[in-house]
Amino acid sequence: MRQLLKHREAVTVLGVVLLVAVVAIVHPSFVTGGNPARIANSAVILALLAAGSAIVIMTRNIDVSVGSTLALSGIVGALMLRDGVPIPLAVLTVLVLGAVLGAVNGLGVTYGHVPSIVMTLGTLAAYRGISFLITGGYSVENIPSAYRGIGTLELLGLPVLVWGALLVLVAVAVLMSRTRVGRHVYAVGDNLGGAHLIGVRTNAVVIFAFAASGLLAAAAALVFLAQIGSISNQAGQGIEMRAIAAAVIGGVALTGGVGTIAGAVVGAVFITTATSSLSFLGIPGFWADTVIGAILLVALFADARVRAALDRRRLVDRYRARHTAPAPSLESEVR
Amino acid sequence: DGEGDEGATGSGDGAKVAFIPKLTGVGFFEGGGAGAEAAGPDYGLDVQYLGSPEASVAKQVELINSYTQQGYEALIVSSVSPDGLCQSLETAMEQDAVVLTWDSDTNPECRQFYISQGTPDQLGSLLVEMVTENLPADEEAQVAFHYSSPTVTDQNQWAEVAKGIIADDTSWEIVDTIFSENQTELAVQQAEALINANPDLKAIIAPDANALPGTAQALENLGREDIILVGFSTPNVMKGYIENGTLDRFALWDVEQQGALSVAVAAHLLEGNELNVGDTFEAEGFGTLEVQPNSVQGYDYEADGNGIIVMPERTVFTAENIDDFDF
Amino acid sequence: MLQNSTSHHRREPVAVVDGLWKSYGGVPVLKGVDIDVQPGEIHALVGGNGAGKSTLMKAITGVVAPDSGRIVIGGREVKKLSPRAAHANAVYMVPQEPQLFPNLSVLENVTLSLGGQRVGRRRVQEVIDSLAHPIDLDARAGELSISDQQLIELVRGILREARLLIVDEPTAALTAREVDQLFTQLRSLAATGVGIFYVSHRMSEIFALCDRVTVLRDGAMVLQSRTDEVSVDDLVRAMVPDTVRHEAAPRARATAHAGARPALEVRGLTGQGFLDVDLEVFPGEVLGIAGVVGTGRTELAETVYGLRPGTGTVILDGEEYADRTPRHSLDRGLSYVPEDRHAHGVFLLGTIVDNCSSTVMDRITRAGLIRAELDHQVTDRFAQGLALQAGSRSRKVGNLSGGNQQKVSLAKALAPEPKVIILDEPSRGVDVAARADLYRLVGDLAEQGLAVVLISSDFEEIVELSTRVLVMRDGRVTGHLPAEQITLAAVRDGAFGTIEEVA
Amino acid sequence: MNAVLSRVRALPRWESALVLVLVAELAFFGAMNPRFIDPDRLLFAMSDFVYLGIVALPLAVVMMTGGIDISFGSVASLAAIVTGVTFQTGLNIWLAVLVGLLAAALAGVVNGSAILITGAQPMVITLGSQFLFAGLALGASGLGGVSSFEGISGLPESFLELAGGETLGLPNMLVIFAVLAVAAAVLLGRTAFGRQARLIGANPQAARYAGFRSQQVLVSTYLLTALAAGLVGVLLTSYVGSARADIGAGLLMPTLTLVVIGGVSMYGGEGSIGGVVIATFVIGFLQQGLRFMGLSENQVAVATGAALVLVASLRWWTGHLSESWKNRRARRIGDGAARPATEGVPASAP
Ligand SMILES: Nc1ncnc2c1ncn2[C@@H]1O[C@H](COP(=O)(O)OP(=O)(O)OP(=O)(O)O)[C@@H](O)[C@H]1O
Ligand SMILES: Nc1ncnc2c1ncn2[C@@H]1O[C@H](COP(=O)(O)OP(=O)(O)OP(=O)(O)O)[C@@H](O)[C@H]1O
Ligand SMILES: [Mg+2]
Ligand SMILES: [Mg+2]
Repeated sequence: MRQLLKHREAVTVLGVVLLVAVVAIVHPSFVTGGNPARIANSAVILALLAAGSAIVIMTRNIDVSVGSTLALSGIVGALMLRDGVPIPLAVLTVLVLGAVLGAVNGLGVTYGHVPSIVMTLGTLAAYRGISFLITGGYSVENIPSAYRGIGTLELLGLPVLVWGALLVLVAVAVLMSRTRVGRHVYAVGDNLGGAHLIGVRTNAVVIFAFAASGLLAAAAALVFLAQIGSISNQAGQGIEMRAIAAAVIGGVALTGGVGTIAGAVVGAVFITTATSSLSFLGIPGFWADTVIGAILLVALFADARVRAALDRRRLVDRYRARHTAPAPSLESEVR
Repeated sequence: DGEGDEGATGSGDGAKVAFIPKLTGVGFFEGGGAGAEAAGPDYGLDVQYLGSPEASVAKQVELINSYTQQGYEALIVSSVSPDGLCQSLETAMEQDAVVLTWDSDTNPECRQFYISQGTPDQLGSLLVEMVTENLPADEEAQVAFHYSSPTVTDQNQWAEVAKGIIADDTSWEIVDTIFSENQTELAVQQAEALINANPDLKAIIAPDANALPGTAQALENLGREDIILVGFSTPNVMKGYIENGTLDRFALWDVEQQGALSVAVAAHLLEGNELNVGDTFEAEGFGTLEVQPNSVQGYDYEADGNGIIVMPERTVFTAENIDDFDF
Repeated sequence: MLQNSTSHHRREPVAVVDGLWKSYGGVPVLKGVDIDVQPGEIHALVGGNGAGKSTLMKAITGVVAPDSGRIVIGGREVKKLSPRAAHANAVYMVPQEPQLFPNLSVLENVTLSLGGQRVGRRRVQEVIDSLAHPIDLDARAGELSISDQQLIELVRGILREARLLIVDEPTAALTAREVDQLFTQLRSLAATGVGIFYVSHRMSEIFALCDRVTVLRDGAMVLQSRTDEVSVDDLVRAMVPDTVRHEAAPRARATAHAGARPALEVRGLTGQGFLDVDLEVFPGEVLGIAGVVGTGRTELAETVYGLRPGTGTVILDGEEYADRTPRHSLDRGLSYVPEDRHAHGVFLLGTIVDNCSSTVMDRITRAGLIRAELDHQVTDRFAQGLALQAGSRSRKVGNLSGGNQQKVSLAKALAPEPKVIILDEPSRGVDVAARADLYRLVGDLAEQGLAVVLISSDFEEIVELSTRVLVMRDGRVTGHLPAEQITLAAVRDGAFGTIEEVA
Repeated sequence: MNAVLSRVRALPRWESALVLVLVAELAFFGAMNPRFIDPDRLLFAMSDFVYLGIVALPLAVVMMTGGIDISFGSVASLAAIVTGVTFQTGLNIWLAVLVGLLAAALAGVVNGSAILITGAQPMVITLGSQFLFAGLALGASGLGGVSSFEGISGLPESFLELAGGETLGLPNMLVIFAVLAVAAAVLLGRTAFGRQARLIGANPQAARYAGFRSQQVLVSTYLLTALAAGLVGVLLTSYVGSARADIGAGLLMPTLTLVVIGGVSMYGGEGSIGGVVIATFVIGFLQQGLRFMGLSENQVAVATGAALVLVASLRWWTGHLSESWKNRRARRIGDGAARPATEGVPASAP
């Protein structure tokens, strides 16, 4: 199983490598100079959101409100920073707010018995509406340069934000793969009834997952503020679908219980790389959507092929192990 | 009894006016809305700034229909599409509502007057002029465009004019046009990719209130002060970038004034006055304005009570004057 | 210390249920049930399909909330019972349908949420080995056969240090050997003072294992007694007062068709998990395939039915059948009743009607539209034949009791009026009466010329129904018993390989 | 008549609840502003939202199979622009519409077969094709020699009548929706295709064992969704009088909302066309009513979101409460009747 999971991410990693290789052949500066670091920097927001979405998806729920959570928590943070609140306090508030906004989703899904797609569609609209009411529609500028400076700091050739995000993501990955609560997230997504039956606090786990997603969206908002330096109500609009796509491309199954944080992050890197490659491939912006769509479909297609081959291999091995006599030509799959 | 007060579209005491942006939540439109709403009481009008957070034709049609049905007496629209709103606007006109456009026009037959911030020629050439302040026209150089989307009307019109001028009058080469769909983070990321992919890039023209600050941020992130950046955006958003020298100049018109002027025109019409091409009228704070023919915007259509009112001036913001503005 | 606590428990029942009521949609399922279990006691709970056994057990573990009644566990009345609270009270239920986590490994499945207990890999392996054949601890649980899943569920139950253990039809998918090993385990648990509720439809097990038995009928307790004070007949009469007990084994009736052309013939078929299988079934015959769990019988059936790839020849009704798919199989008169009814057999979200007619869509439509009469006819025919629980045809199958779901699965396979039907563990979870119905039905169908392939790990069932028996072991056919040689001992020996190559 | 009555009584709980909500909101908004409830207004205001319902119908079927399609907005754009470009080349407008629908159908086949071939989750596949089709729509406008921001206008009056006109005093848009709703209801409820689609969603494995032609069914559902999306693209083109490459851009979330509020499970197997139809009106009138009360679009969004969540939560809680009420009553009745006596051998309680 572990092996297979590793394979699964390896496929996405392979996709990224291939994509980078192709673009680098067309335009070598794609992989030279500061460009890889820049891509990494661009991927941070999506990666954090994808990780959050992945946790929720693993519980067999879905969170389409992450974009709005990003906007609302980011706007609150921006207002605090602008008005001179000390940075650590502002950061803490943003993170707590994000977790709370996420937990609201979780509460609605568990105790309110609202299907997660409905709940988060609701908060998708509501949170963005609230940010609008807070700002009156204007974007928030004049974030102190002390904070914005974080966005340009570098360490060992990579922006500190990338290091920070990596640290957070590794922590989340460890949480999900090595701890009890992580196991419980998988269990709940895999078989809610079964998890309930063996005494897992399923409601708490679901609320935790949504809160984690909100927290990571807030973390993404912090990155947003540092990188972009201002925030408007439009911030993060439509990004939820990209985050979900990133998670799924990285091997997180929408049916719950399957996938890893690492996979989701690699999925985010894949999407960002694809988007970034257009200028290098000399593709006019006019054709951007077409090309991104095509890249995604080709990637999924290739992924499906690799996965099918792996599954077949595994099946054959399995039966071969059961019978010492070799199973003749069972490679062909019956539909 | 709803029918009763519809006929009484006269003196405009408390008449309801809808001032509609392409989308809400963008400083530019909020500014216009604020100007319009503030001007309402001056003319005894109940002006409301109403719009959808997303820029889509279907949504705008739905809103316009709804306001018409609710009995608004004037609609002032920044249209997301030149002809998509025509049927609903015509319905509104049939019900005796005053129909104006601002910022982004529809086809002229679908409205009465267009309160223009400048013709595409004016704005397109302004873009190129701002670049030539730092980059001589006869120098061989790579330039790129960055704005919201290939489907918005006004920005594409300006860009087309600007591209025409660049092709005809300069030695510059346009290497790319990128779009960021009104998303700030995408604007930064796409601009960064653009700059890295074209190391010899000399100038970026960003006639979009979201693309301009995004590109400025990208330049700042990459530490590329050598690239010339111009475009259209609101001064508050750009103040920081002007101050730290990321860009030297950008332009806009006073959008609050544009909102106010639109309301002034609406009030004038609601009072029962007629306006025709060549007429002049007084608007407080704007002096005397003349109604110009649709042809200034490149249309053939001519009709009574139909034309374009161009705002007298556009502002180029630089370090010197930016502190004088707050919107 | 241990001595003390057991003697203490002996005075105090492990669990007492008092006047328990539970309804679904206003229809009472439990009508004031009183039941208790003492420390060290194995208490059997029997009753027809839908009698409310599982519901009662679920109420005790807090999975369903009763409408009224008292539940006392370890001397303390528990209100607001939830599975979590049940665990805190050392109550554990092995559910009727395995509730594993398909995407987690076997090991994770067993060790997840064991509370404070630390259980190592070794210990898990030990318990598995003591119950059954070795199971790969790193396999995904979803890939296990249903019987292995059931075993893993039992392992979970055994590893938990429960004071009240509930096992809901644990043996439905197990063969004799596993059952024996399970009994050993349960007895030794009971010896340490654990109270056990044991739900089963197999009468022999109840007398072999249990101290006391309670019979539920339509949600009410109709009999409670020590097992040594009642007989099988008493129990069956209490459960189903007015069923005609089936008489002679149907085997006697059906051999007449031998000599005709085989309805199904398999030559040199090799596939996933089985090698070089030859077999033929004649119309009117019931060909039993016996074997222990995991010998590849299900794979064989699925390959013939067209769900898995395989090489070799399949001949249906004299014609070679090469392009095997389920659709073609159904069109050509071959049906299959899968062993895992939840995963493969029924649509839990669909109604009874939806399910029964799902294999005969073409026949219930006229001019492209489904005709309700035809649709209902299909259902009614089998609802009666199988004594499918009364009530609306539009009930969701997910809300039926386990046994009734099995009947739906059967009805679905019979609806296309096949010439050959492969039954894979058909009586899993089916009550005594329904089992009799099922056997009668199989007999009748065989008599009318249907060829039946019966895959079962229940050797008694094989012996009772089959006109001929194939024994499979490790993916190969290792034995062949003609009608006159079919005895329990022969089947068992063949399956377990105690005797090499039965005739 | 009796048949109709029994139908009404047979309406599942969720649909009945939606009908109640609809009546309540019409009454409320009507009381707040009589202009709102003006029948003529009400009738013609429907054109502003029923097109969402047109895609929601087949989308509901897709979701009942356990799939999802998020590319339909782009398909609508594609169909619209292909129609426009074809018309510009001088073809008859109705032939052009046919070509547009053909493009949509093609898009549907691409979706369906990509999902089958890759076995990947429909959400990501259609996310990819959402970009692809939107890009192709832009491309088509470029190939047609129109700048994509201008759109193609000058469409004949007869075509503008398609969405803007009326039939028998009813707005065409509503008539088309009604016809398609009936068709969809028959398709889902009365045909083998519909039943199989729902059962595939309930348990794809069991569907395989039952010999369903699952692949054909699945591809068909995506094809139908794309066709409906194409139709909506054409209708919107007619409604706004211009063919644009971004006409379907805002369709996704509102349409998904309709389907979900209509009671379709995201995991497949459950849902009805009736629910989706009623939800179309519930949400459409809710938003109009809020606008009539002078709420800004943001406030409307917040209120709609809150209403969404509230209604969905009430759905569960009312069900739960009525169930436990029924069960308590069953208990009271049952208690009155004598408890069946325990037979024979005495219970051995200590
Ligand atoms: N969730 C539910 N909703 C509605 N009815 C239900 C539900 N669960 C069970 N029932 C009904 O309750 C009754 C008792 O079911 P239960 O599962 O307890 O039977 P059982 O005695 O375990 O039968 P079996 O031997 O077949 O497992 C049945 O009539 C069943 O249809
Ligand atoms: N799709 C699959 N992928 C991997 N392994 C599988 C798959 N299907 C079955 N197996 C393995 O094959 C083993 C045999 O299971 P199965 O129940 O099919 O055997 P069987 O001989 O039919 O059992 P029985 O004799 O009880 O019918 C299972 O333990 C399972 O691990
Ligand atoms: Mg049961
Ligand atoms: Mg088997």
